[in-house]
Amino acid sequence: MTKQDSKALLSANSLTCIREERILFDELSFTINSGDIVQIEGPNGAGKTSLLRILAGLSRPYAGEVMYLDESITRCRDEYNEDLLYLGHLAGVKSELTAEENLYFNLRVSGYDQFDARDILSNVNLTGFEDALAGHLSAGQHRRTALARLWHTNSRIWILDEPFTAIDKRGVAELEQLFLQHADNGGCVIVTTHQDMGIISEERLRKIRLEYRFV
Amino acid sequence: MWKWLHPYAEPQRAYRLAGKFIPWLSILAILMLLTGTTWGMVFSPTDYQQGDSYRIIFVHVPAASMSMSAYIGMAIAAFIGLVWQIKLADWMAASIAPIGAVITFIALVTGSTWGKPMWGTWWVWDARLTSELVLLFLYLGVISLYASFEDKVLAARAAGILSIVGVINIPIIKYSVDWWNSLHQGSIKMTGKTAMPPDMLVPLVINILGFGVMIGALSLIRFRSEILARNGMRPWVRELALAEGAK
Amino acid sequence: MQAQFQSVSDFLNMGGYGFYVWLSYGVAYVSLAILIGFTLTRKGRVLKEIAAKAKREQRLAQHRSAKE
Amino acid sequence: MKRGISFTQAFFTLLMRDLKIAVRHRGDIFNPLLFFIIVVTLFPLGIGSEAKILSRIAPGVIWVAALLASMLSLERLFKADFNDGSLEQMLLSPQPLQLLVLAKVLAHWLLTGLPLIIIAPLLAVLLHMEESAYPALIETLLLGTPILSLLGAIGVALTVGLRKGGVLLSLLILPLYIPVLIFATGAIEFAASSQPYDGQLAIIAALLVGSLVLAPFAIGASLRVSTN
Repeated sequence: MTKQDSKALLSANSLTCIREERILFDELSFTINSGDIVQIEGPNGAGKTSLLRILAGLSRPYAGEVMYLDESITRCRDEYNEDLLYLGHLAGVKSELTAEENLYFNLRVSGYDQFDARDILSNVNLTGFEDALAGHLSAGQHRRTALARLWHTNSRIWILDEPFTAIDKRGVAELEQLFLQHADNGGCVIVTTHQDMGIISEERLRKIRLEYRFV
Repeated sequence: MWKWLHPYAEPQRAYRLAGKFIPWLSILAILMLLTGTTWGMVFSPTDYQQGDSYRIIFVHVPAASMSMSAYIGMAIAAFIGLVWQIKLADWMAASIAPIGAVITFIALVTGSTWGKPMWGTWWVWDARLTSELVLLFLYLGVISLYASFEDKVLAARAAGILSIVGVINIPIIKYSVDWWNSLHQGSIKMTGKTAMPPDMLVPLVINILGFGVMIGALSLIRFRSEILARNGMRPWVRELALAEGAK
Repeated sequence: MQAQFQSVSDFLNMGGYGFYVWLSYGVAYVSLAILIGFTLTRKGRVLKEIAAKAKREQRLAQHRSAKE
Repeated sequence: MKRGISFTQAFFTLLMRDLKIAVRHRGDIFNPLLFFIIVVTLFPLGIGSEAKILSRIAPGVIWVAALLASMLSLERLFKADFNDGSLEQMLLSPQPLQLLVLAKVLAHWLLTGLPLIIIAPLLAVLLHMEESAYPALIETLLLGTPILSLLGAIGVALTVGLRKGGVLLSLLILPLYIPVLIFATGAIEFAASSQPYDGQLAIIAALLVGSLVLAPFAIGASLRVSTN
């Protein structure tokens, strides 16, 4: 699949990240085009999560900047947020609310106003659990409640930190399928994961490797 | 790979520049404080109302007036650091905070030891003393917030927000305490403030300026240490540290 | 300009207010001295810490390259 | 897949979510209220039951207790959201952050400030407060407790990422509460001696407007630091 005409959705410009006087990465530059599926690799403590959070605009890099359509994300935060779907380690799911309510509120906060929450939840095999309090769901179901948002979004940039945690094989395959579909429709996916992906082929997957640094 | 070092040559330059100023400022501060204090303590005439107890003024008023100025200076530095993301300004703000807190503490203690012979009590809920106490709390809040964050880049931003919130609040707090004080007190007023003979005024002014210069010198010294602490991963700091360790 | 006090003991007495005057000057200058002390020694402490950290990292890197 | 949510809808979405959670988690409403009542009842026990003294200190006692109760309840304002990741999602929402923050603070005030105001007259009875001071008590609490929530939220936003934020929080925000405390108790004292207290009320109202406008920016900026 050639993507000559794709424009840079997201680019990192000489990102430097320093945490507690330790350099996690410096001068990191790359561009991500629509159609890309990018996996950030590296050992624990190499700064994978930090990089994702910087890309999402949650953390500020020590130096450098993240550009969305050639504009710094600090200057077009609202537009960028509308085109971004970030799911971190923490699912953003409230245990006092039911699966359906969680999805409802999460989508509403993201700006969507017309949707069928039950229908969306059926995509992640939560049919029958819509009214269960999220606190009573299993870890996998909890995670899937958060991931359900991926089935109802028009954001092009997906940044997912360990999305497959606690998800079974079938669920992983479905997610991979969704990533491919999303990329083919002009989106991009940036993930970290320790699991191997089975469906997305090696040539389709772009890898960015971070090393653990000492100085 | 070392390309990213280039924009950070700045801290090193600031470190050197601060180092050039420190000796001059220190000498100036010592000279001014010696002159002002000796003049005030030995040569200034005795106050006809307060006797010699008024001589506390030569340390109290400089500390009190500088405590507020130092806070405003810190807030300005914090603002520059927050808005334009200039890390040197963040470090400057962090350097001023402990100095300001000590100066405020001095203003409080000297105010209260002056109050005892004049008003007959160590502490009165006088508008000035109360505002000064609140100022001390604000300083302590900024310092402990800065200390609470492991990551000092974040710490500086958090403390910066707090000091700016504080600077908006200081006039409101001052006004409210003034109002409250006029409601509850009234009998106790500082006297003899109107016309000060030059023999009292000049050493006082010298001491006020001396305190200012001293705060400047101390801030720069702390600023230099702060630059080193925040740039521990840079080669030039490493060299300095290893050279120091070899001694 | 002339000295306001006849003798040293007169000066120390401060017209009867000696206790308060010297107490406030004492507290002020002692706390300033503590501040100055900490400020002057801070650079040394910071550098010592950085040197310790640098050495630790050197050992770690050596350990790593020895393993490889 | 239209995104047609207006600012008001976004505001009420978040407000409703927080209210819903609080209803299912009732302790969060009652604990600060109980704390408020207990602190106020301790004063007569500590000072003595003489009506004259009690009525003299009543405004101060009620207001200081309200201050402490507000601070106690504020600690949890962003904590749960921080721990489960909802806060990140809020920061990444395309809606203006200040608006969402305001919704959260309003929800918090409805849950903890309002019950306080309802119960305060009963406590004033226990403290033999002057009858003429009751309207002033209610009015100052109505205008003043939202300021406490707004200013307190700045401190909470700054400390939410810290493990031991509790004691620090009081050091950060209690100094900022002083003007509200002074003018509110001043108004009640004026009312108790049948003097006009419009001036103090106007000042509290001005403080409320000021903090409504400025505090959301400080809270938003602080949250961005804390979630970094």
